[in-house]
Amino acid sequence: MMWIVLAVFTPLLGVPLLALLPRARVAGWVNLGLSALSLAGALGLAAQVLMHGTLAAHGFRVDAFNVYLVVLTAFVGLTTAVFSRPYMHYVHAEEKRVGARGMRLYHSMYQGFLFTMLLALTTDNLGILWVAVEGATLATVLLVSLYRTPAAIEAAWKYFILCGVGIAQALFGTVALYFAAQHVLPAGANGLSWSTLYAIAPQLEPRVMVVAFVFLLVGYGTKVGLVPLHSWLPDAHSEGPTPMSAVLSGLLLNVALYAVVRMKMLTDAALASSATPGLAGHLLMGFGLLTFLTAVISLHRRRDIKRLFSYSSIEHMGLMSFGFGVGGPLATFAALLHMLVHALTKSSIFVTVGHATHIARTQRIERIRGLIRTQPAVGWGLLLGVAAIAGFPPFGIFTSEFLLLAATMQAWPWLTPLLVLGLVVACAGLFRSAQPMVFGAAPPGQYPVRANMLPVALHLALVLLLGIAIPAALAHWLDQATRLITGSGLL
Amino acid sequence: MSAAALTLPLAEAAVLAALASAAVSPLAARWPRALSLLAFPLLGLAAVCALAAGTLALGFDVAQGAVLPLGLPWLPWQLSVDPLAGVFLLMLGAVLLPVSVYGPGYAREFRNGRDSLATLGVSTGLFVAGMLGVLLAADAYLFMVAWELMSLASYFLVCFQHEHADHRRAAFVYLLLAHVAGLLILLAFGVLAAAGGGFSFAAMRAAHPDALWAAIAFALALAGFGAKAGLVPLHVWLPEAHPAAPSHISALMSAVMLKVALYGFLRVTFDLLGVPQWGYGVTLVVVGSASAVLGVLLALQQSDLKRLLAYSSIENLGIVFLALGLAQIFQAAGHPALAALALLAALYQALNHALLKGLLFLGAGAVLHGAHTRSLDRLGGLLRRMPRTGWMFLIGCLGMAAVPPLNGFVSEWLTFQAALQAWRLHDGLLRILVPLAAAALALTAALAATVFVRAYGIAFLGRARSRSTRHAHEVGGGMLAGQALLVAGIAVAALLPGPLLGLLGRAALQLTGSAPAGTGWLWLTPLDPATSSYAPLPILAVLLAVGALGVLLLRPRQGAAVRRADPWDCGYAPPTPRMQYSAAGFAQPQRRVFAPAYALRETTAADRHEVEVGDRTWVWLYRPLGMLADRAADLARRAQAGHVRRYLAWSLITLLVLLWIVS
Amino acid sequence: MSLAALPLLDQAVLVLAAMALFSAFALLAQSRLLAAIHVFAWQGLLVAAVAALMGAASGDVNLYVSAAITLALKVLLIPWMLHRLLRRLALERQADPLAHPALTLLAAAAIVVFADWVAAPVAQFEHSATRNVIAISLAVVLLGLLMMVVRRQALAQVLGFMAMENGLLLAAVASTHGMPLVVELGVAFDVLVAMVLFGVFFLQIKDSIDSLDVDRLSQLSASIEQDEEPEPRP
Amino acid sequence: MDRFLSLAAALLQPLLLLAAAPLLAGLVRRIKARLQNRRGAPLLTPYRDLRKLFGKEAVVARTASPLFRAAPYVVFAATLLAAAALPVFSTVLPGARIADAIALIGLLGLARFMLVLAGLDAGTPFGGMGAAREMLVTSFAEPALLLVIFTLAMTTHTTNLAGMADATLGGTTVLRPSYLFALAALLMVGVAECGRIPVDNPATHLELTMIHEGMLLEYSGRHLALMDWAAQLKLLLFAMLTVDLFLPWGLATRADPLALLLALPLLALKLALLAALLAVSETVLAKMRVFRVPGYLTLAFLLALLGLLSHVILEAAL
Repeated sequence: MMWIVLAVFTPLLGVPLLALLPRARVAGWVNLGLSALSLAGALGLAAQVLMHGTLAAHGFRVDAFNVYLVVLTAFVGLTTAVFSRPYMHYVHAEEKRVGARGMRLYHSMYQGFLFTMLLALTTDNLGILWVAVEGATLATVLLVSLYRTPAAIEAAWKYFILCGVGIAQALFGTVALYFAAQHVLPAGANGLSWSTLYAIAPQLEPRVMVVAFVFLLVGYGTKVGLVPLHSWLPDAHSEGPTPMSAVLSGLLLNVALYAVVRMKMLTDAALASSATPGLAGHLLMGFGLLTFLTAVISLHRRRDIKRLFSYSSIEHMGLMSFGFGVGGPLATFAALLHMLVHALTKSSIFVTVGHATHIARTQRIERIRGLIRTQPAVGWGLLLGVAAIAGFPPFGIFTSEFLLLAATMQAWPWLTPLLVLGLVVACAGLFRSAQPMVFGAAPPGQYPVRANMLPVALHLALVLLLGIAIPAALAHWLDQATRLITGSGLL
Repeated sequence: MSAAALTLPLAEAAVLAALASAAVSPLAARWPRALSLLAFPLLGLAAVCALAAGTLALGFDVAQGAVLPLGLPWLPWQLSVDPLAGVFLLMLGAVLLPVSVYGPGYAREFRNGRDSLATLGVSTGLFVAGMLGVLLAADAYLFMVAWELMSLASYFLVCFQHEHADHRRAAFVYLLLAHVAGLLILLAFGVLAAAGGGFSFAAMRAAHPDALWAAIAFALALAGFGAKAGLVPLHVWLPEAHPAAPSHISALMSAVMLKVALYGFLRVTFDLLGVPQWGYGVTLVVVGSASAVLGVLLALQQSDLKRLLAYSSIENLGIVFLALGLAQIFQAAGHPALAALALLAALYQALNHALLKGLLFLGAGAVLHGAHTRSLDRLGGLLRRMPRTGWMFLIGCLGMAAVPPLNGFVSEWLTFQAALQAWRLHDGLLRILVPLAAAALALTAALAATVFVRAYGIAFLGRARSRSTRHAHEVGGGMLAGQALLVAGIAVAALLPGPLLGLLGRAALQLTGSAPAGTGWLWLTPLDPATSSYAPLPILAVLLAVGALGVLLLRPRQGAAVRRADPWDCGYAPPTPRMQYSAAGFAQPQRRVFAPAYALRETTAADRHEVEVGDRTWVWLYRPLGMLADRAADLARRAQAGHVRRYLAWSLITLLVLLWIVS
Repeated sequence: MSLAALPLLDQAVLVLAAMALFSAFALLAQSRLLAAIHVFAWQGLLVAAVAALMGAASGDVNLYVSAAITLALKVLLIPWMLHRLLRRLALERQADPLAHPALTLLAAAAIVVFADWVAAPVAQFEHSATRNVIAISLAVVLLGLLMMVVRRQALAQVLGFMAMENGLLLAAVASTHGMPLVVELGVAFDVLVAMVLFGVFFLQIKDSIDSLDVDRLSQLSASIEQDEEPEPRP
Repeated sequence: MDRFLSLAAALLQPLLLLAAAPLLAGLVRRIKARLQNRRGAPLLTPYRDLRKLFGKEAVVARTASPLFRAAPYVVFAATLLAAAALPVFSTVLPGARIADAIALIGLLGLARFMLVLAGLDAGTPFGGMGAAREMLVTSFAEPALLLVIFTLAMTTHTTNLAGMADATLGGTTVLRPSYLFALAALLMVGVAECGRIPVDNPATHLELTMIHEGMLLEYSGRHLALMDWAAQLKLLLFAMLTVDLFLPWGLATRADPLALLLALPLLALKLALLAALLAVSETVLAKMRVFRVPGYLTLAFLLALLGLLSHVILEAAL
């Protein structure tokens, strides 16, 4: 329990603390320290779960499915904090784009965001989950408009409105779920506790569950960035400060997807005996495929580097949704693994992109040139990151895509050509933009910046490791999670 | 323990050595000599290990396997080595060793350039490790990892000198097609795994997918490996990428990487897929002939030495696949002996191409090093300025032109012998098709001779066409030694085909269940002496004897009665280098005759006539695809119009539609 | 069962729900912002009343709480804040006429039918008399969304958003006698914060594009991203 | 006795051809002269020319590389070796095993390769011109020749020349359409390969029309002698090829002296006939312009292909 408190509520503590802390320079360090504490808590939690299995108490539930996401969230939170300290200092002190108040807001909301993420992951109560996800929007929306440029404000507004609407729909779904539960549960039982619901899921009324799932899917799907609900995502990523983009891509999308999958588990159980048992899966697959294909096409002819990579995030979210939709142990395992590696890779890419934009002093792709000459570390970071995200081994994303393709080949062989086509188009789109940025002669007047590539190296090393050999403990977790979701494991 | 037991350990040692070479290369950033003192020697070590492992695997006909504690929890990486892998280990080692000798000298000129030596070393090491990994992999997952590692590393090598725009473009095209190939192969494995219920090759071998899925797997494998092997129409990356890479890398890519693709294809089609189909054979024959003819026709028109070599690689791989098609046909028709013969022809052709093309690319590198240009129209008369390189290059050209007593002729001869057994087939279509393929092969051979006469004559003979060429100098000892090693290899392959074929026969035995007879050390009689026989050693002996006799008899009576004079100028002004036949002029007649095969653009100005010979596949296939992608991108962008209300509308519509669907 | 057979309280609930639905229409059609805010307040009041009545009917304390929260938030606090914003932005006289009023209302009617059709299976195994309120609440939610689609005024969009919230509340109240308290509080808190943030944004948007017309917030459209430069950052 | 005789004969064959080569060239020239109502040079002129050239000093262009001087020996040796593959009066001699048709074509290829390189070596326009044209000719002629061989190989199931002749002699004489096509193709190819009218004119003195002579333009003395001799040998070789493949009758299938003795005059007769045929054709035909040569050669290639196909379609099916 204490681990949970340490992991989840340390950031909450940080919110007022950093809001009041005047010195931006110190705030950076405090931010880092708090994230580190939270990570420590998450690791302790992980160890506990590894030893004693699922832990459910006081309205929290930590099982194999969310424990590795908790660790991931805390980890990415920390590394991004490491990156954001010098980055935001540069923005604050050199570029003068953010004032002291802005910095306070930024650091405080950064912790607030982490808190909502961790809360959403660990809570057992679907209502709280909803509150937390909505809270995440509220925490980040002001950060998106941190720079106060018209573009930033516009992006933030769209983000706010669209996610608000989506989340409202999710609430309706939650209500419907509660409604269905009330007819099965005895009075007084907590009809929003996921554990309870999962226990009685088979008895839930299918017709209600279907409607509920649709609302939940559209609602949380908006936050996942499923096409056609994705429109907010590129704007929010491209206009906010880069560390925000990193955590948005790396964490928020994952958590939203996590919510969707939890709901899918309930729906599947409820519909098992109905006329359309696989409905939830099929919806998810359809959304996933549509998202994936739209995103890969959108990767072409981009002008803004951050938009480019936000579309790549959409693409991968589509792949994961597709994987969860396909169902079955192999596909689910692949999707779970993909959540992990994508978060790591994408956040590392955004870190690199942050440095790159500082080197070139613009986000316009055609003005970023010859990074590998100006600052080899950044250039290679970007190149390797892109190679990893495009699915080249020995990076981990290849592993998950390999498994996903294999699973699809077994379950829906005729969909594999679409996936492959998409992957090729994606690779083309990414490299046709990334290669000119990395290679070639550097334009005159482009100088290296003080960059901390530690997070990038760390993330890419982890992704590499996952591509070469998955540690036994992690494999065990993922397998447990697979069992949890599909009922059967691989190991 | 017996020598045979060492096979797999040796192969693993080779991989480790390659990885070690990659690991030490970063030192070169601080200490440039690290490359020549550590990285390349380690590569040489890897080559020796590979050679030894390959020889053992073939010699003792071993089949060993091992499981690594890596990979997925339920799918650990599996290694194995068998005669088939042995053949390609042999090739890899035979080319890698010279390259590792040649490399330091060639890399020296990058030392004070801006391109990082560390990158070169690391990528080379990983590249080699990837190729070795592909050869040793015994499960689809490790295979794919190694395969893509190979592609990625070679991509870095292609855009090593990335300040040239065309190198960047080449690298992009290469990477893209490599990715396409990789995914297609992945799908092929997916099909096999779905049938066999496992990703280990053993499981796939055991399972037999039904006809439709088998055909799909075959098509996917052909497209995937074919793209990497440079089969038409997926060959476009090859002539771009090979010239862009540093020459010793070009040698590796052209001589070894294409063979690794060939290995993969053999592994999937002949080993894993099992049941042979004459339909597969026909496909292979057609694709192979097309690649051979188109490749040689385009090679004939190139004015860039390395591009020319690259196109000739396409031609050679085409011939190899043609022979594979014959093997598949004979196997399906129930003539395992003939299948083995055709397969041997293919393997031998591959081996020869590896040695010859390795030598030629190293030679081209030497030319680039000595004369600082690759363009035939700026070269000339190098034989007198770079004699050693020149004579070795001549050997390479003779081999490529497939004239006896060189090795190129042996494999061509074997292919013809296999094709001429078509009369044993019963199916009418095949009986016509196979001779037609032989005809295409004959045409290819003749044109190939033209290609290399042209290349050698223009580059090494005649008079220098530019200042830089006039001041060309012979390259250093290491680079010469590298080429010399390959020449030695070529000599063995040319003069002792019997024993070599005996070794390769093990692989043929593994795949076709039959090994050809009569591969004595002197006489090569693959079928039976009455049918056909070939003996390179006597031929060479007689040639030398007659030549020597002639020199002896005709030794001038008094002193050296050879007078030097100006060449004949028909009584007008003495000829200048510019009056020599140009590369474009030499190939002009063929350009006329085979015009349909080219995308020609001729421009005649007042004083000069310029010709651009393009590849039609670009015009017909790739440009449209690119435009299609951009169209789609614009369409997708229009959906992202930027009005928040429209986005909200999307949300509403989605919700309603879904509700409607489920209700 | 027939309407007449229902207890008076339930009948009253149905009447109020119907009025809530009507208020949603009114909100959709009302072009003057000031009036729209008032309508919104009334809608909140109706929802609160429904909650209270059902509390009376079922004797569920929970419902009184949510009624109180709604009253405080939706009837008093938020309308008041909107008022202040309106004054600060000098938008009292501002009108935001619909492009195609007839069409919009037609669509709204269609949506109500659709909502009923969707909610029918959900409702039919609920045995309390107020089951059809679910359909109403769904309609209110969708109408709120529709309003956000058709209104160009940022402030009007916020009203739509809040109307959706009302619909949700109505649904929660009618179908499940309110959510657990902690959730109710959490939702209320979120809504409040959201409202504050909206206020902040109005000011930011106002001084960035000097209007609250969301259609002018379209410079991020990808077509621009394609061709021209975004203007340099300050 | 028998063994010794046959061994001697095996060694004799190529030497005999070598000796006879200039004679054939002279014969053709002579007959041509007669057809043009000239008296013409005596039959033995080619021998005298060779002797004269061997005696002269060799002049080598300043621009030429060592390859230039090595080439004549390689060309000569390769052509001779190719000729050695031909059965002259018997099919059962030892060394018949090296009589592989494809190897023969390969050796001719080697000779041509060096010849063309030598042509390019001096770096003069005419050498290049000759080289380019030669390669154009061969890039059609060689495949056509191969196809001819294939046609016979498919019929006789061997690529060994002696074996082919044996098969033709052994079997009952049948009229094969494929053979007709093949023969026609072989003749056309032979004319082209040996640089005779209408493709090339061995007697020309105008550089611009030269193909073979163009490449030899820089040669003199013993080098030229070797090249010329090799060329004459090549002409004889093609004649022999025609004889061995299509009218081998008279060729001894056993190694007994009588048969061998009988074979020789028959062979001489056949060769003389071919020479006459060539002479006539050269008199009645005019040399065609170079860019019409591809058409001519494509026709040859087509004929050869037709031969192969008609074999597959009409004969093998039986």
